[in-house]
Amino acid sequence: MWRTEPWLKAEVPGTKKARVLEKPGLAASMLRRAGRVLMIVGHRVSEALSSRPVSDYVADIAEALNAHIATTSLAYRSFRERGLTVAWLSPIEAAHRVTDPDWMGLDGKGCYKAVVVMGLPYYMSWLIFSGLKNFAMNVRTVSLDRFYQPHASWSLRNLTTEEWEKFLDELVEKLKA
Amino acid sequence: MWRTEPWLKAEVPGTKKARVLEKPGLAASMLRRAGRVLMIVGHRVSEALSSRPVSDYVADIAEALNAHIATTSLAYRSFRERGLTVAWLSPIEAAHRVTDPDWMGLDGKGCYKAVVVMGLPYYMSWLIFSGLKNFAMNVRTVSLDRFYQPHASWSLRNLTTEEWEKFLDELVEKLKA
Amino acid sequence: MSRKDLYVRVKEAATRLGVLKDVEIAVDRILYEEYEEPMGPTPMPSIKDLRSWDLTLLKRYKPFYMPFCELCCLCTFGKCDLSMGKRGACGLDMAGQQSRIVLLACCIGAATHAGHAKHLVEYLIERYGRDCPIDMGEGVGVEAPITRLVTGIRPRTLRDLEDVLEYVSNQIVHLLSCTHTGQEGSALDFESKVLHAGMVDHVAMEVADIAQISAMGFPKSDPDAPLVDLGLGTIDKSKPVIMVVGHNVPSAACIVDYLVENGLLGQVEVTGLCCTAHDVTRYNPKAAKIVGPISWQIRYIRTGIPDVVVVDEQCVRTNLIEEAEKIGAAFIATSEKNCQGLRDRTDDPVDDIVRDLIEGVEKAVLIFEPEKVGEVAVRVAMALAPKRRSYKESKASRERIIEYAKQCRRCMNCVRACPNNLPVMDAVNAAAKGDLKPLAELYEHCIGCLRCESACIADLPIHSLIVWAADERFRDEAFKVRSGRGAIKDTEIRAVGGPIVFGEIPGVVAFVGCANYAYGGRDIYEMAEEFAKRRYIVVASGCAAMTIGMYRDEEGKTLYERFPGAFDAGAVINVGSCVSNPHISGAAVKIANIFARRPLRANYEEIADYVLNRVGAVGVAWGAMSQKAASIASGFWRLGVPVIVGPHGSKYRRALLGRKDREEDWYVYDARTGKRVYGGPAPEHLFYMAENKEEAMVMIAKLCMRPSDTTKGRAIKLSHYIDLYRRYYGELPDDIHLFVRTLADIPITMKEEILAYLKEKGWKERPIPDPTLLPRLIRRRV
Amino acid sequence: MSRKDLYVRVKEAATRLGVLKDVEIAVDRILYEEYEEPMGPTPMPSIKDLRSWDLTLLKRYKPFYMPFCELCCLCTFGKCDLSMGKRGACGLDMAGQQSRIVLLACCIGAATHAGHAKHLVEYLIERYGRDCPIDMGEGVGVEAPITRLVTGIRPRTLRDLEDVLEYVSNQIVHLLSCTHTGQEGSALDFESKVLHAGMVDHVAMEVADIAQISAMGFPKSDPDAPLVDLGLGTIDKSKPVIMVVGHNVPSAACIVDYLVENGLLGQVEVTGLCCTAHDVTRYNPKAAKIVGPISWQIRYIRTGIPDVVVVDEQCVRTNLIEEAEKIGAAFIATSEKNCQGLRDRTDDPVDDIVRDLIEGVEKAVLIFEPEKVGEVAVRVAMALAPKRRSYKESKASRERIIEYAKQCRRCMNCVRACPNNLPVMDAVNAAAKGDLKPLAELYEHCIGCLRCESACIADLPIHSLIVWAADERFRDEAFKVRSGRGAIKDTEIRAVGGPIVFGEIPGVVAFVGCANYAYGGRDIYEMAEEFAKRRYIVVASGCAAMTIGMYRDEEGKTLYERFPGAFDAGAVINVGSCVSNPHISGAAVKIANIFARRPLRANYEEIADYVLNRVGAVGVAWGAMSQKAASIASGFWRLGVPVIVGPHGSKYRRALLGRKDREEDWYVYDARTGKRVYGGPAPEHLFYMAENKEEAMVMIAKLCMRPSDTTKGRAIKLSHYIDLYRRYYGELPDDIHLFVRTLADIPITMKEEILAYLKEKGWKERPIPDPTLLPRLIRRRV
Ligand code: SF4
Ligand code: SF4
Ligand code: SF4
Ligand code: SF4
Ligand code: SF4
Ligand code: SF4
Ligand code: SF4
Ligand code: SF4
Repeated sequence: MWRTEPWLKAEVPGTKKARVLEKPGLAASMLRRAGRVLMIVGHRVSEALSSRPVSDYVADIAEALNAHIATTSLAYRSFRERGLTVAWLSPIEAAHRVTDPDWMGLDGKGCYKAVVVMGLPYYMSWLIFSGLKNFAMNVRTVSLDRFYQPHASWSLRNLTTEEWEKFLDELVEKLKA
Repeated sequence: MWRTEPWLKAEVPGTKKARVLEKPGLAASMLRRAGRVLMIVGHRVSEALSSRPVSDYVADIAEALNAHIATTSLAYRSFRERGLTVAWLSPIEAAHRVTDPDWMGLDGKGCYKAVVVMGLPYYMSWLIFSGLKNFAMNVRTVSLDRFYQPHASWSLRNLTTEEWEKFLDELVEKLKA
Repeated sequence: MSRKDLYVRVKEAATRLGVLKDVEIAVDRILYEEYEEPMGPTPMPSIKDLRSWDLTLLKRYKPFYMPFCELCCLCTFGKCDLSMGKRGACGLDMAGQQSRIVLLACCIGAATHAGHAKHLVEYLIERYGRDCPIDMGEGVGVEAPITRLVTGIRPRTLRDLEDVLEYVSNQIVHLLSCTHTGQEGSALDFESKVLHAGMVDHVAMEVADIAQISAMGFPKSDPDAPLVDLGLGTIDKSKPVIMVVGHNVPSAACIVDYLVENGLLGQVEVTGLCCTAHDVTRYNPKAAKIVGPISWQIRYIRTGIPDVVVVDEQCVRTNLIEEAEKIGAAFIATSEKNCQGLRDRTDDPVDDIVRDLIEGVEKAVLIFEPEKVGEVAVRVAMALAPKRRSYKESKASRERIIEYAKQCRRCMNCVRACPNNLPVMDAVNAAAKGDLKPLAELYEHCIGCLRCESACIADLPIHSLIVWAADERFRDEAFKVRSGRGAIKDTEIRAVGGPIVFGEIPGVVAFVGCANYAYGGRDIYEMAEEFAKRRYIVVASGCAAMTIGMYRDEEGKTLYERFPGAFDAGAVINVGSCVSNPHISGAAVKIANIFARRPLRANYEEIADYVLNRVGAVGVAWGAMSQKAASIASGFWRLGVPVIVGPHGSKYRRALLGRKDREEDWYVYDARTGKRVYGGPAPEHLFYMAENKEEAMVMIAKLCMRPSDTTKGRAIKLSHYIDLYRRYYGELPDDIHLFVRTLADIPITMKEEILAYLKEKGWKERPIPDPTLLPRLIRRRV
Repeated sequence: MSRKDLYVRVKEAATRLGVLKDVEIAVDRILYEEYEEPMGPTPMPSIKDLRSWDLTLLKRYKPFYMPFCELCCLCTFGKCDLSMGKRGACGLDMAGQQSRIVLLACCIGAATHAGHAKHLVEYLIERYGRDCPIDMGEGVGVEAPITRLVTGIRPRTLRDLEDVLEYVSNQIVHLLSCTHTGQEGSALDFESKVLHAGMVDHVAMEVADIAQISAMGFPKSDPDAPLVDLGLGTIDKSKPVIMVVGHNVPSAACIVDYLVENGLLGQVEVTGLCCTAHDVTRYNPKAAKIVGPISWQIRYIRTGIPDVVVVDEQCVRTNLIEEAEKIGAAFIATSEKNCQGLRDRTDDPVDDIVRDLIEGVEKAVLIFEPEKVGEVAVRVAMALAPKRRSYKESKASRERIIEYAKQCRRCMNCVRACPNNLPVMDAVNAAAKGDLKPLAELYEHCIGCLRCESACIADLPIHSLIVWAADERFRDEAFKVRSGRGAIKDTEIRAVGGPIVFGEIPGVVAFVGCANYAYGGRDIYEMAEEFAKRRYIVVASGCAAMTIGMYRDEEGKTLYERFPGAFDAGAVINVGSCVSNPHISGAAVKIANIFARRPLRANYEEIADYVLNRVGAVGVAWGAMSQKAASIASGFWRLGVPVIVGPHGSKYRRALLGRKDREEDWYVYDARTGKRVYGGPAPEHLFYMAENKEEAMVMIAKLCMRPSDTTKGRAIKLSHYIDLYRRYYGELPDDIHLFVRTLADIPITMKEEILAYLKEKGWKERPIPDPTLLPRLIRRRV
């Protein structure tokens, strides 16, 4: 039950809630089909999971999807080092730009069809998803954090750290496959 | 999905939602075990289902459970005629009294352990359940209307009229058994 | 008497500051001695000054909270989950939060009237001068009962009203500040503040209405105010048509002025909704017509008939601008409260604005100057009307309805969005099969909110389908409503004060508020008719006053044509717009003051105690919707007048309920002896949501009883109560023993039956008190 | 100069009304000629008067809405689902609704300050007289920059402030009325009203602070205001202890007065939280100590140390009364805004109240008279202290913590209730196993909201467990904060105006607002330290001013001990409580007026245009929580000062963001030529939520840039920006080309690197404009 409730219990959403990404494989194919993807990445991706930090997964996903990254986290450096398209652009600004259908993205080549969010404080993601849901209705939004994000189009369930790590491992694997 | 959403879509509840009464049999045994029951009944019980009006079901249920009825609907007369314990007491007043642990009920013999609501406008039930949920925390509340009432302790799913009629038929049957 | 901005030139004057020479002085107050009534105990009361009265009321009438939302998101600590005993990050609990939101709503309501009053008084001063006298007509000595009662000010001219409003504004600011995170924690204290907000709201409304009545020549307490046209069927659509919506009449009045001044009266239809409609017909009953209440906005505009839509403030659908554009009508916004993102054209020449609107260079403009609005609206309407023929004549064909209906995808969104849970989808699907009747049947129950359309995945104009299906009925709506008469005369009060207080007139029933009816408008019409026939005094205002005029008897007559307009038994009275409501509360106050000679000035508590215990008045806001309605109701409560709302009123999220089963709650002091004596559950509730019409009717009759009723009066009231109850429920009510105090209270025609019942209940006679809740009013202690 | 209630006796006077004889006149305004500055274009602006400025700002800084709730339940048509393009029953859409809620919040915020100011001014007038002069100290000619700017009034005495507040109240009422159902439909117009609310809020705050500074002798613009004690460790708990919480200082001041008058100073500890703490130490820095910001309320009270808890208004936890009872402390409520359902004892003899509290007949009382509060609080504290030893000495043992922790049922409710998502459950479970460290580590990040406890199914005192686990750290908190200095002197402005406008002082960074920190208070301390070291002018107020004082450097010194308090490069200044914020906005205004000689009086638009384009100031409300914080921020925006909030600030539900990638958004007029020229994205945003501290630091540096920066100034500002960016992100920022206008803008030490970068970007030199957004300020058109 609590698995698909907002992680912060009181952050109850409205009438439409995120579909749950159950299987890494389906998530991978959904993301692969999503079109141009922007990843909005917060400072919590510096968190270390048992084998490597979350930011490594972010980089892997971005690499596999050819996704761009907007972040102001200290992980910025590592993304640069990985040769990814990354901009120093805060979550709030990045989301704001996504609501503008004329925004041509970080590379000026076209608007994003999907936004993946990771590593922000839970409530901040919640609000950013809410903004995108209501003001960027054509953009698919995806949360890959370990908490259910009701305002995204797609979200994981509330997971334990171990479950989440496993999900990310498999996701990356499928994406690379 | 929509089956366990609030029927009026926007009437989104908080963090705790009614459990769904799936089977008439379980509903019957839950109600039978509930203790002293007050039924709060609105004017919509005059609605005619294919074989008989909803008020007939109300009377059957009250009879089987030895439940009391509070109503200001025109069905009042028929409840009296059936020899039930019924008071001309509006939904809002009845609910208010239920929040008072010292209220000794319509017969002065003790407080109610459970409240069943039927036949009010959807939103009015919604609010009354909300009032009871928060200010009569020890009282079990049950909706037997054909719509999901998230603030009740127990509620039916959103049903079609036919499904609802079938449920009520079976419920009455089980209660009488 | 109070005066502002009166300039005096003084050669030399001795002051506390020393000698002033050759200064110009602007005078604030000239302290006349001519207001002879001594100042009462609570002039301009602050939040705390009437708190003990509030707590007295709230001890008897307990709040029952029904959280409309269990969360709070008012600060960045949130969202906080307050459900089931939890507290927010600020410490607030659920009862506190609900009462806080009620306070917030009432602050918004009171601010809306206060802001309106302020703008209106400023405008009238500009136009008619600060010295324009307050004149409520012949036979009115107490021109502003609420203002005098609350502030101690007796307003003589418009300028005096500014002082009154200064008090009002300050109180609203203080009250609003109480809703800030991290202060009040007691629900009862929030409720006390709610009552304070309601009280100052009545002051604000009174100021607004006496200002416009005085300066603009509205009917002055006139029982014979003219009948005006009501309904779409009264509009001559061959003429240019202007639609005005809102609550602040200056722009609408200037439209009428422009017509009069330019000899165009009769050539242009001025048609209104909501309170601006009431008020423009009070200004000139011949020049304007009322289309209907708030819920008629969309059905009216979608007829395509209006050429120009003029909106001011309050209860105006926020996206009328889009609807106007769809029918090619010009749109004029006139209030800083409602700017719609438009360019401000106030300082542009009229010719330019008119040209731009006619040529469609701009389809909508913002003009803050009423006179300019008047000219622009009329000229544009006259120019556009011929071009807009096609819109006006468009009538939906049966075929078109069916064609639309066929696109339905059965998603249920419409039903699940409809506040009245109307079977929209089924009706649409019947239409798809050629049967339009189910759609047409929704007409009466539809409040025109468009939520069904907004939710429809097939983008169907569902509300239009309903109105089209009921096309004939809608087009033929042609009724009469008596133009708002304004206040009740002192002479009328003198005549009926005794009968009301003694109970021979069984009660005053006020139908007020908005058109958010759960089951259509007919309920409220039937209630009004019933109580008028029973010779209660029936009073109405706002949208309710329109609705009760929209039905006819078998002879084709509306209530206003059938019943007289004087404040007396069997009357049906329209006092006017929403801001006219204080004439109703004011009438109760005047009964205490003029009939019973209780001191009025700044004497709130005593008067409220009088009204609660002696004046059998009840408000019915059957379709109450707004924050204003919330604050208006709380103003009635503090004064001791109970209010009944319809089912949607439960969304106000708390009732104030008496417990007739708790004998100890109903003791009063006998003012003659000081003894605590049982007064009976009268009035039984202060704020009550009825689930259905029959319940409401019974409750109205019941809530008119008062502890002070004479035996004759009580017998009359009881007979109405019992009669209504028996009509619907087939037997005697089960609480008669609580209301029969002596044998003489028993209605003569029901004597035996009731006696038998009383015997069964072990009833005993009780004395009839001289009731009060205020120990200080006890005259002699035993 | 404006005067109220000045009575003049006139024998005979000719007036517009005729000849008056022998009347007493109360004078409203004496029109002196001595305020020589001519009235500007917008005295006492109404909602619409500055609308065009707002729309100019909003065109560049676009709202980005993040609905915190997708529903609306503000009227009985609701709930309405506004998500994904749907409209409510009143026609409102999601953007409209979000901006409407923002407006509601700002109205609450402004009303809170206005109500506070009104009560305070009334109290001070009663105590010090209407003629008590406004005196902001030596070197301050412009005593009330915001008031003069907005209203055109130059206040001389307390009485003049009443006129100012009348304007403020009226505007708040009008603004609040705009939130009523069925009016405004344009989000941009709602935003314009938000800006108006913010502006009048700054007026209200200024009035409150200059009144208390003048009448109560607070430090008058004093750079060397005394250092006062801060933190639990400074309290001598062997003495009787009084705890004051809130924002309205009179009661706290009267406690101090009573101590002084009765020779008790030093015998009783007066300890405060929130703004009352700031203000009581401004009143008497020796007599009172500051415990900490809002989030310290519970941890402090649960130490058991306070003997008497005195609460006034705002930011007071609403159920402190319960917490006080738990520790056997007496509780005194003092404000009509916060009555807690208590009996009003104001009119009872002090002896009776004291006796009842000591004997526990009543554990909590309500007293509206500050003098009475002063005496009661002190006497009760002295009597209770000896009896309450056991509470004060209770210290949680390791065993007790573990015992509690063992009762955890692993329901996760605590984690899922914690606004900061702290790993509470894991920490509790570690404690159960004997490891208290994880619990202790939460101390820094816990905001003391108690939501974890409220949600805990095992009823564990979780917050207390955290504080107990960090017991030593908490008990040892002993810091210094400079007492609130009040305004900035004209002389200081004259000295730094040039360096600020020309950019040699890289910016003014104001740390304001509440303690709702996402990751603890250290962030804001580190930011303040960083910018002080970089010789920005660092200013602070309210809870933020306390937090930045709660950390030490290696030498054990707090920021206030390390950096000077004069308004100059490298300063760390505490202006005072929340109502002192207008000294910060006022400093910006004074730069325009005193340094740049722009006319001040009623000249809002020009001054705001000046500040936006020339004064490199930025506000940081890292833990902003309240509705007041919302309105304070909007007051800064309208004046052209950007504000950064922390992550929780996203719950304010909208940002105002510039788009540096849209070149067309950044054109300004060159006032010299009238040409539209590129001014660069400076400041880039108006309201911005940072996700992390590093981002905030970079953004602070960036938002200090202004189009008018001289090349030298721009080079300095750029070097800080680039340096900070590089420190955290290891390279050059990617938008330097937008900020380098000429080669001379390039920081000399980074020249080559930057040139290479610019070349890559195809950068070209652009002229440095004399920037303005107001066409009317163009001096000569080409
Ligand atoms: S006002 Fe109180 S209950 Fe509401 S969000 Fe803020 S802390 Fe929570
Ligand atoms: S417009 Fe009428 S039918 Fe549609 S949702 Fe509103 S009330 Fe229901
Ligand atoms: S919302 Fe539209 S498509 Fe859906 S059932 Fe109703 S009418 Fe049909
Ligand atoms: S009655 Fe209600 S809806 Fe009608 S005009 Fe008045 S406030 Fe508006
Ligand atoms: S104010 Fe508008 S959106 Fe909100 S509940 Fe009322 S009708 Fe719906
Ligand atoms: S008191 Fe501290 S740990 Fe508990 S919910 Fe609040 S912030 Fe989290
Ligand atoms: S809420 Fe209480 S019982 Fe539940 S996990 Fe947290 S500490 Fe344990
Ligand atoms: S800074 Fe915020 S929390 Fe602190 S006292 Fe001021 S408003 Fe309250």
